[in-house]
Amino acid sequence: MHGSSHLLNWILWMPFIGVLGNLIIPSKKANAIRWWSLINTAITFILTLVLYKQFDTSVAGMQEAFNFSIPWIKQFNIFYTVGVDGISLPMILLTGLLFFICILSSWTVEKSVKGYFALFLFLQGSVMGVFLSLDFFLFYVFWEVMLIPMFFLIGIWGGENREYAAVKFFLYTFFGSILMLVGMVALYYAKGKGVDAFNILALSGGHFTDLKLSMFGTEFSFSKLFFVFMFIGFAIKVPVFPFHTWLPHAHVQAPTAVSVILAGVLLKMGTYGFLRIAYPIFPAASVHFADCIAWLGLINVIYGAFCAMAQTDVKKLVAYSSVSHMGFVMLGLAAMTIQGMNGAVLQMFNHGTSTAMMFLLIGILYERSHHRWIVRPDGSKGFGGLYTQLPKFSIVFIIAMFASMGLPGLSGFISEALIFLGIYEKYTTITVLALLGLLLGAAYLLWMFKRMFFGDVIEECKSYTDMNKREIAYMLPLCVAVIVFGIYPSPILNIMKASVGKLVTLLGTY
Amino acid sequence: MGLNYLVSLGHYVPELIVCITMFSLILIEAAHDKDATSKPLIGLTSFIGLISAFVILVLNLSKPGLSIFTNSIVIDSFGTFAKIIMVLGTLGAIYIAEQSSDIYQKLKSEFSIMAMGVLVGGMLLTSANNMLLLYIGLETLSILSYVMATLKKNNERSGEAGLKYSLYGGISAGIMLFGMSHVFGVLGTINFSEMATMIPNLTSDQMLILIPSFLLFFVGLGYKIACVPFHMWSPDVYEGSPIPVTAFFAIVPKIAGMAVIARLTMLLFNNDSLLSVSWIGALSVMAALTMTVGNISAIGQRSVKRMLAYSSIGHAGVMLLGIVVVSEIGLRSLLFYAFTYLFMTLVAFYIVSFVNDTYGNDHFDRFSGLIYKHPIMTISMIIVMFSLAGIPPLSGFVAKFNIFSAVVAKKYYVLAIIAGINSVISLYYYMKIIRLMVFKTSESENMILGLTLRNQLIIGALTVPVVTLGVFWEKIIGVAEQATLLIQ
Amino acid sequence: MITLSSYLMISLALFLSGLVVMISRKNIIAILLGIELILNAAALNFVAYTRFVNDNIEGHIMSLFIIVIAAAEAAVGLGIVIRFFQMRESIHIDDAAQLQS
Amino acid sequence: MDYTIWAIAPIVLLPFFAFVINAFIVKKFTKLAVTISCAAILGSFGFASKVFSDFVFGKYAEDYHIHKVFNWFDLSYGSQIFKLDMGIYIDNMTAVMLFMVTGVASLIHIFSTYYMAEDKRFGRFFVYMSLFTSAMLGLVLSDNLLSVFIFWELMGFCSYSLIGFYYEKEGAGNASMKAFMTTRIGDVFFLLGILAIWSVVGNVTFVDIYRAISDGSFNGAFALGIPLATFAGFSIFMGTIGKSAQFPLQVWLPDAMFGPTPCSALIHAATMVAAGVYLSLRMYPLMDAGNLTTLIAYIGGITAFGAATIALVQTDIKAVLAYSTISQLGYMVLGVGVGSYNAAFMHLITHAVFKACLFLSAGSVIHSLHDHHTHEHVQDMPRMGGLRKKMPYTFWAMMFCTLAIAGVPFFSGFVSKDRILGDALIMGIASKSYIIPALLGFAGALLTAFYMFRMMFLTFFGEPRDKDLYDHTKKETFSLNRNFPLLLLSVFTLGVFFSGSLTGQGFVKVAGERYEWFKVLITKPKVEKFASYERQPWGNTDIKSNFQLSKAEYDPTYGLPAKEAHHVHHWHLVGALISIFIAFTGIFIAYMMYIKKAWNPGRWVSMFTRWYRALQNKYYFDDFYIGGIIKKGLLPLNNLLAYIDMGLYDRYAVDGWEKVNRAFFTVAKWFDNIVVDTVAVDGTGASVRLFNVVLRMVQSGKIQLYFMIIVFTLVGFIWTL
Repeated sequence: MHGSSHLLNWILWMPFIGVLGNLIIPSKKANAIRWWSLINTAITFILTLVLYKQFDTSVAGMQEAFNFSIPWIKQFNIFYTVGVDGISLPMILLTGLLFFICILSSWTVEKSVKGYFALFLFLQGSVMGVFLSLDFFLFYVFWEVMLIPMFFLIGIWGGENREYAAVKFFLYTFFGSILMLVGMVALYYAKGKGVDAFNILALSGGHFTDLKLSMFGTEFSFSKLFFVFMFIGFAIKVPVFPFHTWLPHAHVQAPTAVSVILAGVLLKMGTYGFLRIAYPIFPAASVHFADCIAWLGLINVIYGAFCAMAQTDVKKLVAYSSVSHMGFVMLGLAAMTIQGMNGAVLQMFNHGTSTAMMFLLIGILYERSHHRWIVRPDGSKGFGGLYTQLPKFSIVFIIAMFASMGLPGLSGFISEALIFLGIYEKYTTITVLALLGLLLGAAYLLWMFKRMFFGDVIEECKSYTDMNKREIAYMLPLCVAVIVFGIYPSPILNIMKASVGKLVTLLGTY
Repeated sequence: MGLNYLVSLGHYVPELIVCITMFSLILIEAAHDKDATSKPLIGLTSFIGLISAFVILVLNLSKPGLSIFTNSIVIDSFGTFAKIIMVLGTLGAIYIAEQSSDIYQKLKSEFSIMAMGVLVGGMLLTSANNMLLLYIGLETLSILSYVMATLKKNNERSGEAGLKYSLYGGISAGIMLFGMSHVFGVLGTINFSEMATMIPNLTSDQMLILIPSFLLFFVGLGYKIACVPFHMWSPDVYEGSPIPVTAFFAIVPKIAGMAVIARLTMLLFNNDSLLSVSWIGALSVMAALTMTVGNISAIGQRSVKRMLAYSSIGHAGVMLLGIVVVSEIGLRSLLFYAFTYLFMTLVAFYIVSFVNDTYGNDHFDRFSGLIYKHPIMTISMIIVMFSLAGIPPLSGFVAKFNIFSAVVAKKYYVLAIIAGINSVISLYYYMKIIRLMVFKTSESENMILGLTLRNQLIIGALTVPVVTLGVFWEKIIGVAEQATLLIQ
Repeated sequence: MITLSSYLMISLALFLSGLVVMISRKNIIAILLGIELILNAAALNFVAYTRFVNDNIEGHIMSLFIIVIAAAEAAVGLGIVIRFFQMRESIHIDDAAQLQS
Repeated sequence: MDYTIWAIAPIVLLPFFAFVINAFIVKKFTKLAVTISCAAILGSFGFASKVFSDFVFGKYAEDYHIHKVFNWFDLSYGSQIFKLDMGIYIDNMTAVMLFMVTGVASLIHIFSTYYMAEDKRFGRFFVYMSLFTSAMLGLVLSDNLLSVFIFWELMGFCSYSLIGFYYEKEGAGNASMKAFMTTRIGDVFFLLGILAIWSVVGNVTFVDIYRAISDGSFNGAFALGIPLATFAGFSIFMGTIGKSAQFPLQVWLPDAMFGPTPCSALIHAATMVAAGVYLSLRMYPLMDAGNLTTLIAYIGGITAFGAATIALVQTDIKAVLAYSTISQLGYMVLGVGVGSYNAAFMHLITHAVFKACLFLSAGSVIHSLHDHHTHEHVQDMPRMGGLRKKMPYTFWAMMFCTLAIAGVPFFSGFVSKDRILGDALIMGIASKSYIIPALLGFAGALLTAFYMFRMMFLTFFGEPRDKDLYDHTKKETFSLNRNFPLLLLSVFTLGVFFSGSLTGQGFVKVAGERYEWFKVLITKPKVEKFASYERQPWGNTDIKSNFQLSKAEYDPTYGLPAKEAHHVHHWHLVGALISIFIAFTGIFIAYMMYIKKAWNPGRWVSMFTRWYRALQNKYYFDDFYIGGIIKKGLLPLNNLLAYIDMGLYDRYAVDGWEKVNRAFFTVAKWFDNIVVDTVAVDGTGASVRLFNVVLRMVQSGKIQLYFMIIVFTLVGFIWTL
């Protein structure tokens, strides 16, 4: 298992090097900290691109060339194992890109610059760790570590109600991961404590299908019980209804860049967990619970959309739209067909870019307006005529919005279409109802757009300035990604399809 | 059969060193009564004594176990490990006491003396192999603890704490003895190793008496580790006592109690008899209750010290899980847990002590906005709080992970989940401090008094293991793995 | 004929009365006395068991130690009570209820 | 014919590249952007003409087609195959559509350089127009439903942008959103239909769908308990309903006139709405197989008549045209429903021509009428009148188109509409269920003739009703970009371009049979021919059709036995006569009302007040949808759910545990104070001790309670043994 390439190690630890650098630079030199962070994330991003370049798309599963493994804790056979396959690579690319962009968008942060950027890079490192880990223990550690910077980033730099949001986010996720921890340890013993007992790859493949365990005099299927544990752990992150209520709070209160990361990357960690852990390790149980996942996904789609439509805070609206869109990913996961699963992974990537755009744009707007009301509580308009006042901003917003609602030609469409193609045969009723979500998705976004952008420029908006060069610079890569992958998704699909296909084949045997 | 007395003494050096240190301290204190010059000398003496005990204990760690003093005391690596933790805990507590103004200057030497005494009691308890020595150890531990609780003379709360502690200790010891007497009556011996041979083959009549008797027996031990429902004294006493004393109570008696319960369980109840099943059953219920009650009660507290008291109850519950599983992994996890818990508790109480010294109380509000005044201290506190809650990559997580793995290995999934949920609950109140320290702005401009560079360094140095043990825990868990009981 | 069970009955009675005293009496000194009763019950048991069942010395040693340690404990306990009395001018147990959640 | 893709791709790529380039340069180089757009569409028109002439004049084969595919992406792994192919499919219908779309769009582009010249977003308009046109062309060239859907949605986006072009106006926002959302309802159904077909065919190319229909793959397939052909056919037809503004989703089209008038012309004529009918023509075999024709005929009939009635009372010139569009689309759909495939498509083409012309003419009128007080262009017919003299070119162009739409013989509208009505009549005779659609069709024709001439009379005839406005209007002088498109389009309203005979049924021949090209080339897809069809890969080399080519011949007997053909012939003649009568009746009524003023429309209004009000309110559809479903249903539901989510679920179920804990403490405190202090102190009864068990967790500070707890624990433990 000991690979020769250190590329993944560099990708994983580069952000932490950045953290150390930020700690060393004196806090008075705010600009030095910013530039250092920017360079650091840029290097990480370039490294991910190098990884993309060297990636062999024909290989299903882990790419041996990049694997790196050394023993960590001998007593438990815990290893430090990192690796990359077609499912994690899109996420790694997304992480690399979004963090780079977010550093740029955080340029205007003035409060405790040093702490902010250090925590931000720390967050990047831990997110990378989640996507790169192949050892379950390592995965879990990064999964949890990620909470700490998030907690502070929301809690210190967030909005008015930030403390509540931060605590809620932390507790919710922590609760889920505790269940995951129990499942992880149970797997370790079920696997016989051997050298591969924490190795995700070695655990995968349905070794536990027939295992039974008895509690309270009843027999439980081991795999079903612990699939449910894992499910809750990941579902909270996704978030799947009814575990979603942390998300609106966290999104709304978090500072812009953190919202972007939260929606763009962190939510994907949940679905990534399904693809990396819950599905391969418990294929039989996954198939058994597919109906349940599909229905929950459907509820997410519809419920998220309904709730989004009722929001008067634009950020909250987009937050609920994330709930709705992640529902599509869940639907794709429930399909367990090659189209559906590829669609789900692609949707993870595409939602990452489009929602990131939405949140960045809302952040840009917030910097000018210092509020986010579509309609204020007193019934007056929060924004009006932004189209006239901020033309560049509006165009980018239109791109983001239509990408988000799945307009063909923009990235969201292909993934949603694939998901629907994947799910239709198995769950016709759910498909029909989920299409309603597509409709509602257009409705709440357009309604929001109409209320904010059309009509006369209201007095308050007249002082807003259009996007500056820095803002355009960081929106541009996302715009390009959204359009290019909308027309030509193969670059992303090619890297994932073998790995996804392998997983689907595995699931197909149950 | 045990060795003769003189040879036995050779294996009893650490305890003797502590005893000698205690006597020396008494002499020094007597010689320098009401004289400030005694302070450095007392500190130095305790330091030397404890360090040498520590060194000898560490050296003993790899030695094979043996029983001494005609089989009434067992020296084994498990006990030695526990003793190391206790010695370190005492050392830390004495240092905190030196720095804290919660203990009157004149009484600081008394604190050291009594801490030594408690330590001796704890060490005795840890390695006791018969009921008599267990009782003596427990009482040595307890009686001195009562006095320590009242160390803050003229303070009503401190006095009340001591009173409660002594009365509660008295009744529990009495109940325990009553239970012991029946155990003795049925089994005809006070020696645990002899009992162990009898327990697997008891008649049902004997069982009928023994089960209640052992329950009565457990009261005395349960009270020492403050497990629910024998925990009632501990929040009150912890709150009433001076902070260094509280820190000391949270470590030494608790770990001694844990060690003795672990030893008894492994020795007597590592079989399938009804007695063992009842004991383990009762213990697991108490463990679950302890965690839950401790953590839930901690939420509503105003005083950080009291919160920490409840949290230590919660941690006792988690540690009990390591005993409930009756396995090597359990013991290993227990020791590791205790070891990490030591550092976390010391840092937490140390910081609380400074806050208390500055503001006169340790209410949560006093912690607001500390990050902007004392970043190093606050970051240490944050790390410790996260670690206590069990967030990776900190040692608290690893400790919990170990306990979890021991519990899950036994397929006690329900206990594992209860422990997990408790972990979430505990995060809630630990986070409360973090929130106050980081998200809120300070209510006063006052800096925390006494935070000299040296103290900050000490805090930092104590925090380092909290972090490093979370990442590089292979060595320590290896040592804990080696630490086995002599007789099982 | 005095049998083992007579001793056990007496000790049980002592134990229970000790408990009742501790629970119901409001005077701290009385509570301390209750502790003594319980300890005595235990000591009595040890002696009785040695006398009737187990013919070894351990039970006697136990009782002796119980007596010694009970004395020590009582000394410390009374000391604390005195301290308490000095501060509160009361030895009513309900006056010791400052510490609560 | 040897076709490389470079002969076809530019048709769609030229406007698309124009869009891409213009999107970046439009701000600084407005003029250049406009030029690029126009050049691109004209170039596209050139390529389309080549295709058109090849197909129409070259082969004359009804079944000839070009089908080229390339792989978009391929997700296959191991035994699991999933490929998504895209491609182009050109048959006669495509060729005609391409020619029509590019031609009409070119003229609209040219007209726009006049109409939009003073607009501050002159350039941006062309950006959208280029995208719009290329999307429509892409749709027409698509070989499968998924790519149809893609371009379909892109057009939705373009129409959203164009309708909301004047985004300063609040109404524009509403209208654009309404247009997008209403069509989106249809789109979602369309997507569902695609999914349903995919589940059976494993693909959504037209040829594979035809093949599947012919080999019976749809038989026995069900979706939600409905036969799959019906399910899929209905879903796709819902797409048509949305896009082509059929009942009950017609509400968006009238509002679409918030956009600039040329964009209305594009939407109403060549692109958006045509796409819906085009789709249902393409999918006709499926709808036939799914037994949906009756439903389609009803929808068409209802729309044709209902929209015509609403058009009666409109006073806004564009609104009249908008409703006439809906009505005419209804005829096309009716045509699909009654199996008048050829005529429906012909009506699509003829309507595209005259409706484009009508809108451009209306634009010409509106642009000229400038209110000096409000600085806005005037669209209200009551303020017009007598404009004939002021703008003669526009008048004549519009007159030709009005004659065409009214169904006056010799004009294209008559040719195509009459065929539809004739076929509807035959179907009505043959089967009772078609009677109502046929009657509605004829009634609608009457109304059409009336309201179109009402519009003409109110606008161009009589005395000017707003003298001030009239006086300020400049006399029209011929300008190339204003009048050339109008006149050229109006020329093509003559029926002879589409049919060699007067009526479209072969009566009153005015030209030889070779002018019956339309009828020969456009036939219902013969699905059985696709049974052995194999798809060919993408490549630069030409791929010959794998059908035997035979030159198509005009068959006046429709391939029917002589007796039936005679029967058909007979009823076609009757239908044609009725149509002619109806058209002239409508014109006569309009004449009597608005020129002679012999009949007072006001009296009619007062006679049917309620109906009049209903018509003015468009049968209350908007009120029902917006006021009823959205405001009373959807929004309260949203608010309720959002409240449940945050107000109830999150607050109580999620945050609740903390509150429960706090409540527990409160109760415990209360218990401590009340029960323990007042009862336990006085008497230590057994009952009190029982209560105290509950206080296990209560730190009352009373040490004796703690003792009790020990005792009770022990008792409890021993008891459980």
